[in-house]
Amino acid sequence: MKKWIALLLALVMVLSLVACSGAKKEETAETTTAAAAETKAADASTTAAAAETTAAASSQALTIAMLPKFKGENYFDACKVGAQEAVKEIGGITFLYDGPPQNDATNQHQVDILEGWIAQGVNVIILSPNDPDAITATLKKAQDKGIKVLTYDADANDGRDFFVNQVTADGVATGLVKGTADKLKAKGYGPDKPANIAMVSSAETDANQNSWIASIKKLLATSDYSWLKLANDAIYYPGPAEDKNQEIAATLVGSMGEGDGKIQAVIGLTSMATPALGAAYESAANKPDASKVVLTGLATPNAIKDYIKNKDNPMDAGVLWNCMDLGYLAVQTGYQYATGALAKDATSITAGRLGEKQIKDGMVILGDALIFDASNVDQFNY
Amino acid sequence: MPSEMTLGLFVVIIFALLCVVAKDFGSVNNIMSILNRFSYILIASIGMNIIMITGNIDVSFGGVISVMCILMAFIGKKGAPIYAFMPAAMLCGAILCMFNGLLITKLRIPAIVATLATTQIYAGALPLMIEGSIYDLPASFTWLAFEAKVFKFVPLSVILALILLVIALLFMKYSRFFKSLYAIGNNVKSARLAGINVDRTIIITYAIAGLILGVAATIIATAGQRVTTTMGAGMEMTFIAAVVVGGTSVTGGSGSILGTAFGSLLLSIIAPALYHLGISDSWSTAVMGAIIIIAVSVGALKGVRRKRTDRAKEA
Amino acid sequence: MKSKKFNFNFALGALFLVLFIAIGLKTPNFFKPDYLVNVMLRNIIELGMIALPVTLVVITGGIDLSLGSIATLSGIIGGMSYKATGSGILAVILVLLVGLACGWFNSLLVTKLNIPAMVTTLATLYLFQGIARGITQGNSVYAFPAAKWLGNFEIGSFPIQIIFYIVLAVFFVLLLSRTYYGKYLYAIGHNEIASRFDGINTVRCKMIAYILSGLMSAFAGMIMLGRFSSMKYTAGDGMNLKVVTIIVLGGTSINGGVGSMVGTIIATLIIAVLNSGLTVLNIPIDVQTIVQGSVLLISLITYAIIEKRNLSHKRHEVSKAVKTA
Amino acid sequence: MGGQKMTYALELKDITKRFPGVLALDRMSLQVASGEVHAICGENGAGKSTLMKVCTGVHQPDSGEILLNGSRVTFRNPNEAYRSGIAIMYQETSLFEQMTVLENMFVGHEPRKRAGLAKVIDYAAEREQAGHILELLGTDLDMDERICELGMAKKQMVEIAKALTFDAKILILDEPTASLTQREVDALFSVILKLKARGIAIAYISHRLEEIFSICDRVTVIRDGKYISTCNVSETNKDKLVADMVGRDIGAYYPKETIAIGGEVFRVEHLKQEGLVNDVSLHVNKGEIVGVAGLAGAGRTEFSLAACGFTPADSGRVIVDGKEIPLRSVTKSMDAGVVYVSEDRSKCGLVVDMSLNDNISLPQIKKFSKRMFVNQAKCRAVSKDAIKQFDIKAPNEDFIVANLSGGNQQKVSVAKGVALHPKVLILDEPTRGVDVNAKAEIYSIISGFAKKDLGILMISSEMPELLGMCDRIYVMRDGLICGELSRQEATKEKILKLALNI
Repeated sequence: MKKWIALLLALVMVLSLVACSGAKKEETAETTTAAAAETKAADASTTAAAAETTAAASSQALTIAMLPKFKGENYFDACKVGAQEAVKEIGGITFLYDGPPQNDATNQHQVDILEGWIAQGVNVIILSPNDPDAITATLKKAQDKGIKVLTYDADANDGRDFFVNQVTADGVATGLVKGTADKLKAKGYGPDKPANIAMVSSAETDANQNSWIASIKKLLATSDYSWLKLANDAIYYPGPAEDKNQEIAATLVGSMGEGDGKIQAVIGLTSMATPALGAAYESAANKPDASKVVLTGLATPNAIKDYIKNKDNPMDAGVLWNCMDLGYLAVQTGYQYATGALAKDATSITAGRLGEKQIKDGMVILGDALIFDASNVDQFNY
Repeated sequence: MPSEMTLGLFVVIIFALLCVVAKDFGSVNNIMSILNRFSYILIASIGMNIIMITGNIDVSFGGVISVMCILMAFIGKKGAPIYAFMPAAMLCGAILCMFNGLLITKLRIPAIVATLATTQIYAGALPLMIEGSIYDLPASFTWLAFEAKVFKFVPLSVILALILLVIALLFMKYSRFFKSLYAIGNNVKSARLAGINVDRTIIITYAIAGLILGVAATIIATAGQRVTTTMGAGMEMTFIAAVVVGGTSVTGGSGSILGTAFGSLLLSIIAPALYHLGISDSWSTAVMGAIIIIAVSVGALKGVRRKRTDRAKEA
Repeated sequence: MKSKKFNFNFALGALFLVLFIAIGLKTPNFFKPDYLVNVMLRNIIELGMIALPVTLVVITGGIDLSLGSIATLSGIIGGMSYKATGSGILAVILVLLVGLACGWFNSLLVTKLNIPAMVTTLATLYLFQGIARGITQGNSVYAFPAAKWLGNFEIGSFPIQIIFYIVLAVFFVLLLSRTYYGKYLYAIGHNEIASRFDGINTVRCKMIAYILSGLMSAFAGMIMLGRFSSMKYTAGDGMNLKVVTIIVLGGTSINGGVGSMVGTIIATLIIAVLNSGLTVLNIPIDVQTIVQGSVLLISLITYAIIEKRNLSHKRHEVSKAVKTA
Repeated sequence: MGGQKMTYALELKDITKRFPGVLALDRMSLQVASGEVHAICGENGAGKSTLMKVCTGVHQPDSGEILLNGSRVTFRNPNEAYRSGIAIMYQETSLFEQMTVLENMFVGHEPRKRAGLAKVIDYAAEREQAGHILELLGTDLDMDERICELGMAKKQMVEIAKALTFDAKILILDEPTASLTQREVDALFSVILKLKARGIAIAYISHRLEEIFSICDRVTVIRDGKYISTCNVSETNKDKLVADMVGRDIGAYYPKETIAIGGEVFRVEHLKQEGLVNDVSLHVNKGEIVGVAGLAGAGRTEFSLAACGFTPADSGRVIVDGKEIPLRSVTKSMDAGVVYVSEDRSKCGLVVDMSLNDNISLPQIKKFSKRMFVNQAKCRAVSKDAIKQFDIKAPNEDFIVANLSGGNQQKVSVAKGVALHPKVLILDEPTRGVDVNAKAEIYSIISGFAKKDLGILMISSEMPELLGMCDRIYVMRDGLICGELSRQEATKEKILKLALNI
């Protein structure tokens, strides 16, 4: 009896250790970018590196940890690729990457991960918070420990040194609204024939989506877009989960069409929602007349290129920035700031292949939104 | 069976009412998207139902679905047609669920705990295999959702579900095996006395459920051009709800596929109904939870009353 | 039985040490007191706290899967009420009341309607979470002073909630092992009918257990709210599994009747080591999920085998007894 | 059937079966020929049901052999027995509550027909068969009704019907009429005769003598698991049978001591519980041992459960020491000093997986606690001297009860009750499933209590112990007290006749 317990509980332990080592393999795989630059560091476990960095923060051996809103979605994956590119370019950096699962992208998960990183003393944390207020406490804690904190993609309300912003809220807003308006005009709508629009956001707490919505509403209030009606504040928050997005998209597409009671244009504000809209249209039972409705939104080109190229699909343009560059810029900024090459009050940064970038009160701006359609969608591969 | 029919009537009435109060609810598009959702809920619920009739349960359905979705995406990415990846998924489902069955019968681990554990393992293993999602899937993958329409507007998935429903009904009626499920659910001891190999039956039941689940997973996976590692997360509750609402007793031994069908329909209406009534989707979870509890309690109360009448009858 | 249990907890303790040292050697970081206190211990407190009363529930042969949702719902209601009224005391009272009500509701369905605990709490898990989601419309709710204090206040870099946990742990150890209520629970778990024949009010005993677990879940919810300074309706997801894992690993039989509070506490530490260890090794949280599930599964299997052995052991003894008779 | 020379359809040779603590069957033998109805009778617990369970593979005999038509067989499970043509109708129904009569009759062996590739259940055939059987039984059972909707009698009928669906060569009926109305009994008998005519061998277990005399050809009497006698019904009479059934000479091991009977301590008036207890009134005096005799299902246990508040009585009064105690409250009646020791140790009497100490202290552990904290020392003290007083064979008070022998377990469950210092002790089958020596000890313990001025109500199906121990004996039938006998006037025959209503 005693033997049994000892034996099988030992099994538990073995298993957990196996899990560790198993996972460590892929961890090293992630850091090979760093390892490649270093000599004989190929098998240096990240943790060892972490340990030594805590000893000498100022030395070349930096640990940069990146935390997306959630893992496993190609927008953030693309950012990660860019980040790794930068890591490789600079060299001598240990790069950690982890995040909540897509169906549970919560502040709580992020805090859990952060506390781990803080406690083992990484040098730089680059994150995209799920909740701009809730996260600040933890971020401040990190800063107190001398960790450089940057946000990317979405900002935190406090506790960060820099916000690497893909594009200003107004940039996104104009991109989306203008795009939509032009398409609608082309389909015969206009000041004389107003159109109802709806928007699909992510979770209610996402800072960037909310800031975009704000400036979109501002735009809609202006005279040139006043004919775009956000019918009874039709903004939906399915969160990042795939099935929820599909569900709401299907329902929305179902109520699209011509006429006052219907919706003429839907804008996806996340790289989950927009493809879901395209798919929903494809699978709709009797498709609303493509020449009367418009689908558009933020998305990675790959995710919606088929819909854009497909003539009968009313989704013929998407809006995005270059996510890879975003990741790249974030790491560059973090690195330069950590090594002191970049001052807190700098007004510009030379970020490797991206060249000179503006910094406005702690906000590094990547550039303008890029609008892609059938003509140029194939140029991008992310 | 009157109870299912009352449920059916109830659902139909609700449906009718919604069509009246909420314009657009009755629109072809809406009904079809409801039916599409209905189709996979129904298919999966049939699997859940046969398991619950034996007095067991499987909460790992969600995790298993996620696994199958990724598997299909893997195969489908290279342009493999549906008749290639669907069977693969079904096989995979059968194996995973069978494993649950083994844990439950051979090691006597309560079904819900065993499957809770396997859920975590399945759900956790996926993100290690692939970084999150498989996207940019070819048209051959999304064929079922995008192209396959009967009479240009009825999704094939719905037909698929209805066919499966009929098959299930036939088996429940005419197969000795499925009759024995009820016996097990009623009284394992007597079932053994009647010469039924209880353990084997339960394991097979789980395998069958997994097999059917593969079809449901196909419908879920092919809904878009991207498959993520969390496609099925949390869905099991919907299925359990559908079965319980359908009148299957949670302690096993009773219940009918037909009831489950109506239950699935009711559950697939909730979200769109809330939308069309202008109620926030946020309430859908609560509504579903409430529906389950009401359904279970009603069943339990019936049981209590029966006990009373029993004692009277013994007189 | 006693001696066996002792061996068992001993084995658990050994396992804890082995894991602790193994991980520590892999990464010196792990031994940093700051890490041990602020990550290893601090992060497990909520689970550990809930595991205490739920152990009682499991010993009666029941289970509570809704604890995560109870924690979230009560925390959220507390936060909202504070935002609305600005009264901290009211918030705290509400949190506990909600927990109490939820637990009471569970116990009602289980004891009065005789709905299997698994199903009841699976459904209420859904209901409570749904309500939390509905009333917040999916938004985060932010911490109120009392919660902040519980979650972050430190007595000389020693988090307050750990002290709370220690106090509660002692309380529950005594409750289960020293009071007649504890004995009753074991009796109910082994043989409810016989317990009733001994004049035990089985219904009331079970109800108390569920209500306690509701109450503790609410308290833990408050700590969580403070620690994360905000809470969303999904905050409690997967907690039930983690708690069940702790309890089962701690040697409490999922079929009721067998188990010890000390075991649960040691198991809590083991899970703490595993989680924080995997974090410090920079292993993605997905793996932690797997380990979570595997630990539960393997411990279940272990006990399944042990129980089989005990049974045969018993038969052997009986036949001996018969021969002597 | 029946080969060239005389072989029996079913023959048992020297079957021995032990259960923990008891010798259930002791070199038991039995022969049943095809086309005869063979009665097997004996007191409760004589081993009739065990014998039948051995025949149907539920239990495997420790020694001895079973012959079918002269050839030796062994059944590893009930299924094998079914397949070789032995069908049984159990005393306790083993039906599927949520399923219909039809489904219950055929579970596991539904008739099937080919339909294309698959073999499907042939409902037509099933219904036809079922129709025949129900017709044969002459009952008005609706085959589409769910079992849970049926009353006890009809459930019995279903059991019989179920047994008939196997085209059995040997049919065992275990107390088939226990809860049947006269009409149904007549129907059943006509069925039995039909079956008999078909050359089916029928083993008919019953202690209702009049039934035996009306339909059986031969009768075998068993007592304490031993074979006593077999004879043609035509050549015997009731008194002879009764004598055989109770025959044991009441050994000196009834340490009955004459004690001055004190005043009344326990009185029950007009206790009623729908369908189970129809108006029972009785009383017990200090130092008196009062027996309650009756057949299984006479409502004795039901009565005591209701009297102690375990099951809700509909009406009546319970008075202890002149104070009326409320019905339906276990704790109140316990506090008032009424203690019930259940007949079913493992299910209701003891928490077998817990230690002696726990079991003995459980009912009063609350009293041993200060502010909820248990005074372990007190508990141990109590259980220690209980072990001493009852001389329970256990190494220490932490020993797990399940590992004790049946006799010792029984002592524990009595000890547990006594530890409460009751005024009234209701012992339900205090010596069931206990071997002879243990019995003797328990008897001496009981008379020990009487000396301590306890009132003792002893429910028992064992005539000798009633006669040996009791000052007064009530006889119950159909939930009614149908007779009261003083120690002087009581005899086995009188009691049995009252109980059998002959």
